[in-house]
Amino acid sequence: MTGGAEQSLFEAPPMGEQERMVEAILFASAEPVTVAELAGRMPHGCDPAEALAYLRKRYEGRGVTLARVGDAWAFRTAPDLGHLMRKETVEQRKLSRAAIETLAIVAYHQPVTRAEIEEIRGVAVSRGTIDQLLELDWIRLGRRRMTPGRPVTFVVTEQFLDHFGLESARDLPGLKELRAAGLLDNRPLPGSMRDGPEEDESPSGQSELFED
Amino acid sequence: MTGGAEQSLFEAPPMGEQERMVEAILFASAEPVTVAELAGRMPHGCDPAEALAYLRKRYEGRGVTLARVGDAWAFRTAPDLGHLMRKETVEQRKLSRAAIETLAIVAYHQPVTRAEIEEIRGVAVSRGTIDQLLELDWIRLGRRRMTPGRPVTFVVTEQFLDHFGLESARDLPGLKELRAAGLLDNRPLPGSMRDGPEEDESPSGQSELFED
Amino acid sequence: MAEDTDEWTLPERLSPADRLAAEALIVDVDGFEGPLDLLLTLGRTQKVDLRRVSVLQLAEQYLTFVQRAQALRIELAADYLVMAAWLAFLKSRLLLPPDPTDEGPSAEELAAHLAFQLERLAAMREAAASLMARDQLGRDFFARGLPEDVTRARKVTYSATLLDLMRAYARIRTKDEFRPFVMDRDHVFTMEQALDRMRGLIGYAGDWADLTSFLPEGWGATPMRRRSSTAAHFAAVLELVKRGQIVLRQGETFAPIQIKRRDG
Repeated sequence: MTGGAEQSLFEAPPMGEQERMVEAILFASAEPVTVAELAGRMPHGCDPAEALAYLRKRYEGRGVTLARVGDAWAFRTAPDLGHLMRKETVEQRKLSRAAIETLAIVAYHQPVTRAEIEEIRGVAVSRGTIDQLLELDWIRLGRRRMTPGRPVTFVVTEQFLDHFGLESARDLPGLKELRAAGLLDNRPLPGSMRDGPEEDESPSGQSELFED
Repeated sequence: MTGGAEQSLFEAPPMGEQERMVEAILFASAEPVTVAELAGRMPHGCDPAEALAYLRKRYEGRGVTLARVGDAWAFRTAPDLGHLMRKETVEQRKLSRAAIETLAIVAYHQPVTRAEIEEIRGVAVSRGTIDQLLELDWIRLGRRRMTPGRPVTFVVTEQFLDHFGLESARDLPGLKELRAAGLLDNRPLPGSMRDGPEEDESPSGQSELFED
Repeated sequence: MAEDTDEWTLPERLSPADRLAAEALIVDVDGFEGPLDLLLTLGRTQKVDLRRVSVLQLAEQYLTFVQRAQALRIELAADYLVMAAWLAFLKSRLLLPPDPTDEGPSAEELAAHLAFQLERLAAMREAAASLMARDQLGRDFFARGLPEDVTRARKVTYSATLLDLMRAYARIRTKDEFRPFVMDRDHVFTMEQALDRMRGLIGYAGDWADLTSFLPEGWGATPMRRRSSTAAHFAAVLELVKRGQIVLRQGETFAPIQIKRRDG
């Protein structure tokens, strides 16, 4: 390689390009970035401080601004628009096992009464579980069952379908389809092989414990 | 309150302001935000779609660009600057060849049943393949096919579009050519009754999705 | 079907190069994802547009492959053999003049469908490749690294995925099929049971008698039941000795254990 070619290799990109680079790095970084760090990530010969100055100017008065945090830089929402950001702070929590099981039963068996849910789960359903699902707007009351006592039934809501990306509750896969998708094999419970597809390779039940 | 006062209360902010608001909201979120959600968070009377059009123009060629993902929008760094972002690169889960092919078949043939995937690949879909794609949130359940057995179908998700930088499933590479060549047709084996009579009521292949 | 079997033994019209290729394929049999994948690879060796691939030639190549594999005693999965049978049938139909009384699709239609399947699979592979070659989120382009949470208007949302839901349902619905890890009582004789029995029986053990003769009826039939009842009764006997109700003796190691009521 000749000296001339090397020279051009190290020539810094035009300032417009450098500005784009700083913009992208600051945008994607999870933390404010220092000038030194910018220089380390940009091609040789760049001047991140100058690029930052241009970028800062460009974002003046926009919805986001370039803010200095200590000796580092980050994009921040313009202070006057903070009120738009309230929705961003939601705390995600995993649904409890009781709740997800109850929800699954409602989805697969709707309309379903509380007694039926308990029968399928084999355990009492706490008041709070149903309340939580009602509050989440994932289940709602359906028609009363025309049986003695006229118990209320539960069905899933539009919000439920929306959350789980379903077009209708009928689109939920059946047991066979769950099995075909490998969803029934993920719990290595003792004795769970009995009906599993790998029947042939695993002895069933615990009787073999006592066999010779 | 008089009609006039109400009028002024509901007067939308100027378009420049709306553009700033959309910019701030999209910058603050890592996930794509739908137009409906934008409208819900902006003052009454705003037109986020128009603001988005202006904003998109403004960011053309910048280090960060406005990307459309289905009905939603998100800021993303320009792909040509990916090399600067090595620090942010997330370890991609290695997908098996079977999973990649299955993903492509779902994308190009959606809504597609498991049996159709198997027919196209000429081999059974191994356990875990669909599971993996569901877990990545790249495919989800579509409507059940109205054929005997009412099999579940699979379609691709917004996350899929977002991940591969597609505005919609219509923008899949080579889609038009494949369709023109008849390679997306659901063509049954001659003489087989399998898909015969219900052909008329069931949309075959991805036609319904991509029909104009 | 006589013609079919003849077809298998017809001299192969394969060039030496094809033969070598077929042999290379055999070594590689595990690398194929089923017969269609193999056929696609074979079709590509014809170096023509897949739409103009010679299905007859393809069938021959495939059948040669299967024969070689069998000669080399390579275990082929059933679907490879099903495909071989179907291709042998198709080949015979392609070679013979069409039978006007024959119903159903013609050999040409079947051949065209096979060519279509190959072309479609090839197209999907290309589509998959161009999909994966696209710029990808988190690799080539990036989302906001520092999503902002400006005001702490704490709102708890509960999340669950469809997969969680389906797994939960699968868990419930297969619960009945699980057997909790408990002893199978049908084949277990407990010490309490043995003690109850022995209490009633020791009255008759005035003389030395083998412990095995006290085992309940029907418990000597299977090894499992025999072992369980023997162990239970032995433990029960030890308990009775401890209480001073019986005495027990054994001539030597592994000799039968004998018991007798303790008089007085």
